[in-house]
Amino acid sequence: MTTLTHPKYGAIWFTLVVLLGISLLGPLTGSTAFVLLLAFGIAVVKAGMVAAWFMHLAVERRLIWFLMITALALMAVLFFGVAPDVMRDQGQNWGALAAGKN
Amino acid sequence: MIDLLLKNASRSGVEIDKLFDLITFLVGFWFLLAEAVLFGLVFRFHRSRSPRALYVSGEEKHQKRWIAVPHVLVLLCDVVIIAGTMLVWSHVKQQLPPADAVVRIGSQQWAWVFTLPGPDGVFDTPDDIARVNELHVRSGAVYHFELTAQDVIHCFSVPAFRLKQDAVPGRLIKGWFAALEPGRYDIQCAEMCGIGHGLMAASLYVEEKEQHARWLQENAAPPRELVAFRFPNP
Amino acid sequence: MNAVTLTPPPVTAPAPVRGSFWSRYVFSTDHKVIALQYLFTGMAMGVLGGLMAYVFRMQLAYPGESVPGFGVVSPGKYNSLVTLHGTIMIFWMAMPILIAALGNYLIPLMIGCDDMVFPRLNRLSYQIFLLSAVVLLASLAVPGGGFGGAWTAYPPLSSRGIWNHTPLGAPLWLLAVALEIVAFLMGGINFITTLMNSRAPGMRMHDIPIVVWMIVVASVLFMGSVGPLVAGAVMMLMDQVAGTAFFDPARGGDPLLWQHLFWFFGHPEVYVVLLPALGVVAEIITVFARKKLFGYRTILYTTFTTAVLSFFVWAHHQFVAGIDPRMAHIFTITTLLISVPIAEMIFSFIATLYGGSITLELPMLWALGFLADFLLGGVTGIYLGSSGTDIYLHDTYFVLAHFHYTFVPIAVIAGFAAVYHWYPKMFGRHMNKTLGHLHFWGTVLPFNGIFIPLFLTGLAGDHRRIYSYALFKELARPELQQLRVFATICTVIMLLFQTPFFINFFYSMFRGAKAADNPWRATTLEWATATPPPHGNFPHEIAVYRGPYEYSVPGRPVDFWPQHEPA
Amino acid sequence: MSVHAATLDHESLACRRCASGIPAGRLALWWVVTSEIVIFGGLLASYLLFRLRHVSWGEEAAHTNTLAGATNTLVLLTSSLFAVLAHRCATQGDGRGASRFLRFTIALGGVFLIVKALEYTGEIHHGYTLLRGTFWSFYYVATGLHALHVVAGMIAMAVVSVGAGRGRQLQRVELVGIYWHFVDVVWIFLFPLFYIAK
Repeated sequence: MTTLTHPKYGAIWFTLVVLLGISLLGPLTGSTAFVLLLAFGIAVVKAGMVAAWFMHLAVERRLIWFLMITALALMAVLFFGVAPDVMRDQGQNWGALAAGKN
Repeated sequence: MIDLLLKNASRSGVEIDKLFDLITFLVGFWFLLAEAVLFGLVFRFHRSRSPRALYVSGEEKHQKRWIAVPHVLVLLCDVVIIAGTMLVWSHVKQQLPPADAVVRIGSQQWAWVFTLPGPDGVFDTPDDIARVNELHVRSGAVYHFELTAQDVIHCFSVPAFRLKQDAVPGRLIKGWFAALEPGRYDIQCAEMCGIGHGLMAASLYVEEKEQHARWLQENAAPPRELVAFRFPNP
Repeated sequence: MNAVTLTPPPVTAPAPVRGSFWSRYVFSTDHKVIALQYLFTGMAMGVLGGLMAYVFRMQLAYPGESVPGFGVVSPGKYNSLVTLHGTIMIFWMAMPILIAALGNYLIPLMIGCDDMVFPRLNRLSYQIFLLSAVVLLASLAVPGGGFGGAWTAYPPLSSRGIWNHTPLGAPLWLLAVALEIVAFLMGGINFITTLMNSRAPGMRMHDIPIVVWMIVVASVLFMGSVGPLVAGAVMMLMDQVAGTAFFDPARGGDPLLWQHLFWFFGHPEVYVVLLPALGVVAEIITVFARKKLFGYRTILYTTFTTAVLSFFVWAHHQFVAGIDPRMAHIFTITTLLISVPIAEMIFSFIATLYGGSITLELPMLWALGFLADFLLGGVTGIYLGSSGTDIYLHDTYFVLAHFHYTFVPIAVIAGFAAVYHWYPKMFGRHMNKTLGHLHFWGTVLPFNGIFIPLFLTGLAGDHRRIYSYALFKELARPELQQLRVFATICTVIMLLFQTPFFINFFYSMFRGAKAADNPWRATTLEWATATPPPHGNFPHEIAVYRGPYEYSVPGRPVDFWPQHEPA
Repeated sequence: MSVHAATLDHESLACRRCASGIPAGRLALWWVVTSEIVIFGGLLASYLLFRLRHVSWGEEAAHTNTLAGATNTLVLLTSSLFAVLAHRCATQGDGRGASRFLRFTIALGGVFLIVKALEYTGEIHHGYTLLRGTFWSFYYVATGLHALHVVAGMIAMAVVSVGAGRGRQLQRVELVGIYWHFVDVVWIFLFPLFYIAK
């Protein structure tokens, strides 16, 4: 086991809970775009904090960071490769037929 | 080259055959070269002719050249092929030339239903002609097709036309073809669609103008048993 | 050149074998035993897949007639035979032999270690793999018969029993594939961790034998690409057994989603099996040409490039599948670009032969056979990666012949090359050369005899997965039928010529000539220990002083310089 | 040979070496996390594609229980805190403390599952079942797959906490913690995807 200085986990937890609270307050503003931005922005920040401090990615070898980023990048590749077909109802020379319920 | 095995019969097929020949020329060269070098080296450097091997790391500049030069040449060939294929693809699948007629193609387990608008040229009128596993078109005319499937994925393929397009349930896919000369051609299903996949054969009849007009007139009334086929509305 | 070991490696007597049969061969955690378990399972499944090919090739050559040893092939049975043939050959033959068996056997030995880092996890992955094979075979025996929706399992056909008519076979098939994926994920994690952590002292990045690199890169590729397919398989399973509609457009799903998820895995999967095969060939040609590998770094970097690029090409399987036609351009470009690193790698292999001193021992024959045949498989891929020609060739026998020209060299020819090369190490005995030559020529010649005619029938418009061409006038022509019959006869010949191999394999295990510790005079670490290596592999900790391919170094008394020999 | 064979399982040469600088267990666990990222990534990418295509799913999503989702987020965040505190105990050699914190984590995992069960019950009761539409199929499959990971994590932690309580295999506390945090991170994304975006 490598030597590891432990950050103040309680404070990190408290920040996470506050962030959760803020993301819940979002819908009160009534603006959908703002709610989404807030919710997903906070999710990214929270996930980043959990990864960095609880999973100790912040002090882990760079290699592991690279690994995580690569996996996420692959998912981005998948998403954007599939989007022209699955995310749309219309495209060049094709269109979706009216389907059943949703 | 494909013509030797199955004669091309459509306008877009001409381009595809040319592209095929281009690729054959380029990759054929590399293939023959690589095989010749491979067998040549095995022969030349067999232990009986070359009792002691050389020490070559392949890491030095003048050695890497033997890989780097073919590397660039392969890339060049790729660029030529990419340019050719983009051109062909955009002609065949992207830009539809102005239509002379439209045909709706429905597919289901395990039959094709082709609907022609009839003599009036308008769909959803009583003179629409629906035919199972039988498509009649006019030679030389540009046909647009609207392709869909009722149940599972099928694939509309006319080998002699070099034409292939999957029919996907839930979506309407458009494409085009234009026959070059009269005759009868096979239509096949090219996507596994269940136990009757091998039975999904249909015929494409290409007719001269007058003959086709006569056929349209004679068949303008839809056969009774086909009324039940529901073509999903776009 | 047998039994000449000029530099005797430090070897102790083979360890006395202890424990019962079960603990030694069935529940062993020894990586070599697990490797052999994978090898035998893979070979057994390979035979099964080959026999399936025999049945449906007979049906195609003599449609409707009773196939000797099987009976009449109905359309449903035909579909399930081709589906299972494809699934078995990829997942239960190529992967276990090339990745699991070779990876397990070679990685710890070649990096100078005593075992995998997680030996019990290793055993568990084999057991899950075995279970998956059992589930797969069980799927053939359930009411309704085995799944027949092709190995790509496109929905909605495969997602609903009312369409595929195999309400039990399809979910079991999917479950078997999922279990197999789990086994290989666990095995892959083990391989990667072992290579990253447990290399012998002194073994730097560029001292790792190419085959180990290739197997590990393949494992990483597998891990990175298979996730979406697992997610897709969960959705598909829900569609099949719970009635959800992820892939059913009539109720809000999208069938193209599965195709994307499948091929996002499916294309890297090609490289997952190709890379280890190329690694095997790299090892063998260096040994039998007595040459250093030409451009080790070039090969390594092209491997990485290929691996990365392979994530960007998947939709070339879907050019005519109803995807947006604009996407085809992007995927054509990426697909054709991947030909550059692969060509470079093959050129490097061929260049390795230059200036060599080549002996055509059996492993070398297979390795050269791989290069010669794989070239044709490689170049025909260009026609299919190019969207314009793919319109015509998609799903024809041209495609089939193309990927058999890649997969047969990969899984069969390179697989046999590996078996012939490492057999002395595995069992301590040599295989019989006469039978070996019989097997080689009896495999490689009929193999070309099968698939060259199929290239032609494909160009003539033959589509895959059609159980009889009687209904298609253009395809029922007698000259095409003759080609099909010829291909079928060659299939039967190729299958029959596997008998000498099995006789040779099992006979030599007990009666073959005893092998020395380093019979091929090779440099890599697996030859530096006893033959066969005992549990624990090396008598004492081994260190590495140089790269893996130091053959014919000027000024040395012998033409090989093992990695572990101090300068 | 006999030297190795006797000690092969835990003291093998393979496990004593550490060329990458990361202990084998943790390294392997990161690879597990990588493979899980692509599994959940594939599922969530599919969901996102459908969600962006079908505007109407917003109305369906309005029927998920935000309160239950938020409670569960809080529960998982807190459980992650306990998991990391267990890790701290383990690095200080306090096996019993680590074991205690792991038991708290397991308990919170249990709370998570109970809230989940109540939530499912309420939704099914109101007719929002698996087969109501593809949104609900995604909802149940994604949260169900996540819940399976929670269960797996709880089982793993139970095994580890027993060992840790006896002062054995303390490095496993960190490993099971990393896995648990990953499960937490997945939930952090599931929460806005299914409960907030309406």
